[in-house]
Amino acid sequence: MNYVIIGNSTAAIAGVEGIREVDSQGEIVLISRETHHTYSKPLISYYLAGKVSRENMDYRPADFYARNRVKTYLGQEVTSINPETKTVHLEPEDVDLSYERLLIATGGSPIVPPVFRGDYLNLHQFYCLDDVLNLSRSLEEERPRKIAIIGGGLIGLKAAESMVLRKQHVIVIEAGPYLLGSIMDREGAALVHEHLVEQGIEFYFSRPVIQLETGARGIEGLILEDHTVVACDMVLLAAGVRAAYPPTVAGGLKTDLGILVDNYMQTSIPGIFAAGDVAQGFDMMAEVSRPVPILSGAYRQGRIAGLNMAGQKKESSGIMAFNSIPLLGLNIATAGLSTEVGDDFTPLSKTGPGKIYQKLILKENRIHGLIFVGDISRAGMYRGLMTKKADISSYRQHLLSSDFGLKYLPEEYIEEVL
Amino acid sequence: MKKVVAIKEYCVACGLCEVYCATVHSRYPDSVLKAFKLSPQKPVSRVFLEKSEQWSGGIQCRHCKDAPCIAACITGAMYRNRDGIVLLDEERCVQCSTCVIACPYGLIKESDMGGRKVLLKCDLCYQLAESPTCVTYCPNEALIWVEEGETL
Amino acid sequence: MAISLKLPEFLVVRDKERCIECQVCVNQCANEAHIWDQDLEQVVSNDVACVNCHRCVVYCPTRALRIEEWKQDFKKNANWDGISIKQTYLQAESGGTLLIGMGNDKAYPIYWDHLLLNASQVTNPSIDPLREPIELRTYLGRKPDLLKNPSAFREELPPQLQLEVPVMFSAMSFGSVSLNTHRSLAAAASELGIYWNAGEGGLHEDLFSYSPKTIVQVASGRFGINASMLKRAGGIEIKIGQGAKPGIGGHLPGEKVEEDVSRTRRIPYGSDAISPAPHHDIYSIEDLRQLIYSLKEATAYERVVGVKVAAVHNIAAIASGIARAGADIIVLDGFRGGTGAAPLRIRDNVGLPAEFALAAVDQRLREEGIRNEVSLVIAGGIRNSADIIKAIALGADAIYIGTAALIALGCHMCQKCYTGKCNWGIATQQPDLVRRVNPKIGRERLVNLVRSWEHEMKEMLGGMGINAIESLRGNRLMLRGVGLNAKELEILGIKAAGE
Amino acid sequence: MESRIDATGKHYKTLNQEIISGMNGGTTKLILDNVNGQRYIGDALEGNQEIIIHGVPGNDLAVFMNGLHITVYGNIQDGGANTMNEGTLVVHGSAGDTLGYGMRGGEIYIRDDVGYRAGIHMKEYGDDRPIIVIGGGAGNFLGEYMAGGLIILLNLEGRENCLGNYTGSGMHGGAIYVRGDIEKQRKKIKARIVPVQNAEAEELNHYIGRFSKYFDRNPGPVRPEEYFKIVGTGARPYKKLYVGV
Repeated sequence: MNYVIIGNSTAAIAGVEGIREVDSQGEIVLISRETHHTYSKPLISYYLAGKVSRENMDYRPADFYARNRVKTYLGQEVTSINPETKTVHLEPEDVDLSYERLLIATGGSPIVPPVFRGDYLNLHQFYCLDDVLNLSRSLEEERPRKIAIIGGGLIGLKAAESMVLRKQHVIVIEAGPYLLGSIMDREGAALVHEHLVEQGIEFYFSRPVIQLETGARGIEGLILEDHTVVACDMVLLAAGVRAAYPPTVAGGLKTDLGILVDNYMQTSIPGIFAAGDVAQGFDMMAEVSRPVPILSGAYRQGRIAGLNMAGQKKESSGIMAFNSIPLLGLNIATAGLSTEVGDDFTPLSKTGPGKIYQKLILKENRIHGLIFVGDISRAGMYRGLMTKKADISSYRQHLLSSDFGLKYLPEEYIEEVL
Repeated sequence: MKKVVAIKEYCVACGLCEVYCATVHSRYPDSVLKAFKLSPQKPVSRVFLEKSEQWSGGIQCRHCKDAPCIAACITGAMYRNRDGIVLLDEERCVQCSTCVIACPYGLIKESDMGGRKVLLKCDLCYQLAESPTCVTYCPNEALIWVEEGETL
Repeated sequence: MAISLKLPEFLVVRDKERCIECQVCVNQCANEAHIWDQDLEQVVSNDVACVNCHRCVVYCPTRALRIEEWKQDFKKNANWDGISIKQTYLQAESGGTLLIGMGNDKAYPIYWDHLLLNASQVTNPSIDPLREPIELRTYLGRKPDLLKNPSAFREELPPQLQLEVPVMFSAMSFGSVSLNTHRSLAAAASELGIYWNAGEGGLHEDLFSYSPKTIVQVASGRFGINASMLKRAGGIEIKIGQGAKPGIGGHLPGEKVEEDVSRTRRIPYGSDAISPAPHHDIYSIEDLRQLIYSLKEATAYERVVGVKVAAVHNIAAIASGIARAGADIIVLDGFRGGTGAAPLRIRDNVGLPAEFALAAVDQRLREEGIRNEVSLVIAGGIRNSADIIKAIALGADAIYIGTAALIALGCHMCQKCYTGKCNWGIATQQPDLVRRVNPKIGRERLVNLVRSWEHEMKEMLGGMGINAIESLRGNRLMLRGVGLNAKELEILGIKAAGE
Repeated sequence: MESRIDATGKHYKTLNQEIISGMNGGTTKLILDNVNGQRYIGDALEGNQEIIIHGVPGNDLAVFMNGLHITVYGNIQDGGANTMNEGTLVVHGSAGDTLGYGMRGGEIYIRDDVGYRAGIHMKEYGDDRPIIVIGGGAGNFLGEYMAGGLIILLNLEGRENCLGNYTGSGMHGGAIYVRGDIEKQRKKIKARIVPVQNAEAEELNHYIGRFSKYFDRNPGPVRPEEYFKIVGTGARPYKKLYVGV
């Protein structure tokens, strides 16, 4: 069996590891547009903040490809995929590589709002290693005083954190009404907001940028919907990510918001698999097919894809969105349907002391989502109960109590841990 | 792979597993007294004594086959070594705590080491020739080190 | 409320240099003598609660703890010493009968320590137990007067208990001790090829597999006794009395009657389990015979039926009566015998030393020509293998150990068994404390103890030039008394040292 | 299968062996004639068979018995149903001392009187609940140290003195129902006396109904006011007796 993997990030690496769990012999070829050894995308903000060295950004040790006998084509782009001939075409190498199993793990690409489409010297993406290498150089050369970050989501706030740690003045512009809208409720977001304001970050909410003021240095000001003008001398884009589809596949892959895959991570074309941010798999909490662009999901999907590509039938039970993000000393963790509201969902929450907020979203005696701010030490147990779809009715009254732990859980759960 | 199993029928809830685990992972692995008296911060255990009215047991990382913490680790610092032990490379860890929420048993803990946050988990004392320290020092053999699936 | 005049008995000495505030002592003390003080952020002692059981001392990982006597002098008075005064305070405050656990702790003479064994020198060789077989196996039960057919190779014998070592674990009921203690005793006895006595509280269903090595006890309360249990058991013992409290019955407080105990004893949960001193169907030797034979009938004459009595003043005559009532074994429980709970005045003032009872009974049964009809088992204060060898030379067929077995399991002799809060998990039914005896470890420790004694006994036997325990039995020439008066020597039936 | 044994002149050991052989041989109803003082009849026997005894069996009849239905046409001696586990003993006459000592389950019906210490140490656990129904009166120490079970004393002759002294001393479980006038006997009772509730009549009627069936003697349906009930002073009668040193 020979395998071709397009991509070099989490899902691709997990694909290699999945294949090698089953098939130690088959030839694996890995193709990446980027030239770097596999690195961890979430670490770019840590790199920028000086918390991680370049070497320590590697997602796997330097000998990973050699040890797993992976042939790499780095800095190469796949320009076409032909399921008929089972080949992919590479440029600039200009070769056709044939595969028996293909894994598409091309990840995502940052969304550029229309108003920012243009070539500005001081406009930076905040998505991949090259972006931050570039940004780092600019910060040193241009010494900006005010940096505007477009987007108050996960990436935007991690970018903001790294800029604060570099002693920069940061302005975050969020089109929505509060921070981290995709994973956080208003109460939790308020705490995060309060904390970040204390750290000197400025915020604008509910007002998208409608126009740019430009000058010699590029963007010099942002005009918001209400005509507020925000002066800045550097802009970081963190407005979200969408699936980065590979070039047109002859015969076409079925897509929705990502490439549609079954529970074995196989696409609509047999022999072609997809995993990670480019794929749209099953969300175990929402119980629908939808993209869940998180690293652990990419890993799980990649590994499942790898196992199945190598012939071991392994079904995915779906993935769960969950995150843990420390922001300038404040811990935040969310999981599952953390923003869900509505009649069916009952919130259970507690606050304080200090910047502590914990909330479980319950429905039909199950935990469907959680938001933890400040103290996240027990969050894993609740997430474990979510994964198990555990019936919490017998210990519902103890949920979120300060001593909540195994002791309140049913016997079978305890036995599993002992 | 050999794992530590807690036998709740014989756990006496003394907490010596925690004391010795903290010691062996401290700067003074051979002396409880020094570990607790001389360490700049109170030594922290990676095994946790869970107590209720009905039972108690020293619980710790299960070194899961399909480890959620490895899948979730954003840096690759969480890895499985050749013996199957799930380990955290503290050099590479950026303390994002994703493993804390990934672990379904809540067995990876954040600890404050004098203002520096660190994440700690059981390493089965893999550098030691003998059994894990908590097993060695369990006074009532309520922690045992056995091959998976081995019955008592 | 009037002030209590009670004083602490013990002082908890905590070496602050060594204490690491790990709270292991707090976790281990069921009496709450160690308390974590949230405000002080340190462990503090409540000395009044300390019973000196050493649980904390043993568990402290830095050896920071030591328990001392709380030294409070009273004005010197040879008559009214501190103990007498404190006990008077206690009774004046409570109006209660003084209750205590374990055996008599008074400084009465220990006659074992006044007996010396013989050893071979020159005139007959000693035997090396490392190279030559020495037989410790013995059989308890009625032996025939003579062989019916001396030329036959085999002869039918009445039922016998076969012991690989002349040691048994004496009766300690489930209820007074924990199930894990019973598990340890049962497993050790089975491994050693000896018997353990389940006591008067019945046999827990988890231990049925050990029945063949179990002696079940029929006491006045008849707890847990039924037909199938009698048939299943290896042996049966009727308890008339026990050395720690002759003339006093058993009384298991309701706190210790939790679900398992209640099911095993067939009494309601939380109810006191009372077995008064008399069996109310036994008021004479003839009545005793009736119970013995009802048990023999119940078991088709296939089980050994023993009778346990406390060693009391007319023990020789009593034993003779018991032998004639048809008992296969007589157990003589000396006044040092342990118990879970006894009235203090009874424990300390009633009964006889087992040494005297044994010598007197063995002598009497020989004189009456019925020594072969019954086996003699001695209990009450046997501490080591030398005590056993001396007991056998004085005429015992085997001995029972209770306290020694509990010490092997971890007992530190704090004498608080009656509180139900045994920190060593032995004399308790509190689930978190019961877990403290791991039966696997318990079994190993008991087996180790008996095996080590076994070798010591062989060494002593070998030294005397004797290669079988049967040849030592009643062989009082192997004993000499030291520091005993003429009357004591006469009762013990031994010569003085140097004679 | 029914069989008969003539007990005349037989030692108890022989007789009991014959009974066991009979049972092992498949006898379901065994009739013993001319029983005269032989002990241990029914000792530790288990099963559903029936034994009918004509004559006066000796001590420890039905001792340790587990099952079986024994009917005696005559009196029985001491120790009847000693430590009995299950089964039924029906006596067309009177019983000697210590009837039902330490009884753990099963039922006893005595047509006439019982001697001293009947029902002493009776216990109960779960469904195992021993029952003694007595047609006449009882001697001293009825229900002493009783920890469970039920004794019903019908006093069919209406004697003023149907109870002996020290009735219920040390009692800490179970209940004794007595038919008759409380006032004359109050001093003899060493446990708590309580009125009988209407709700209890049903259970009493159940056992009295059986008694009536066995003996053709019927005190009529229970009227609570005709009875009084003796119960323990609590599950822990001696709780305050001791103080730990």
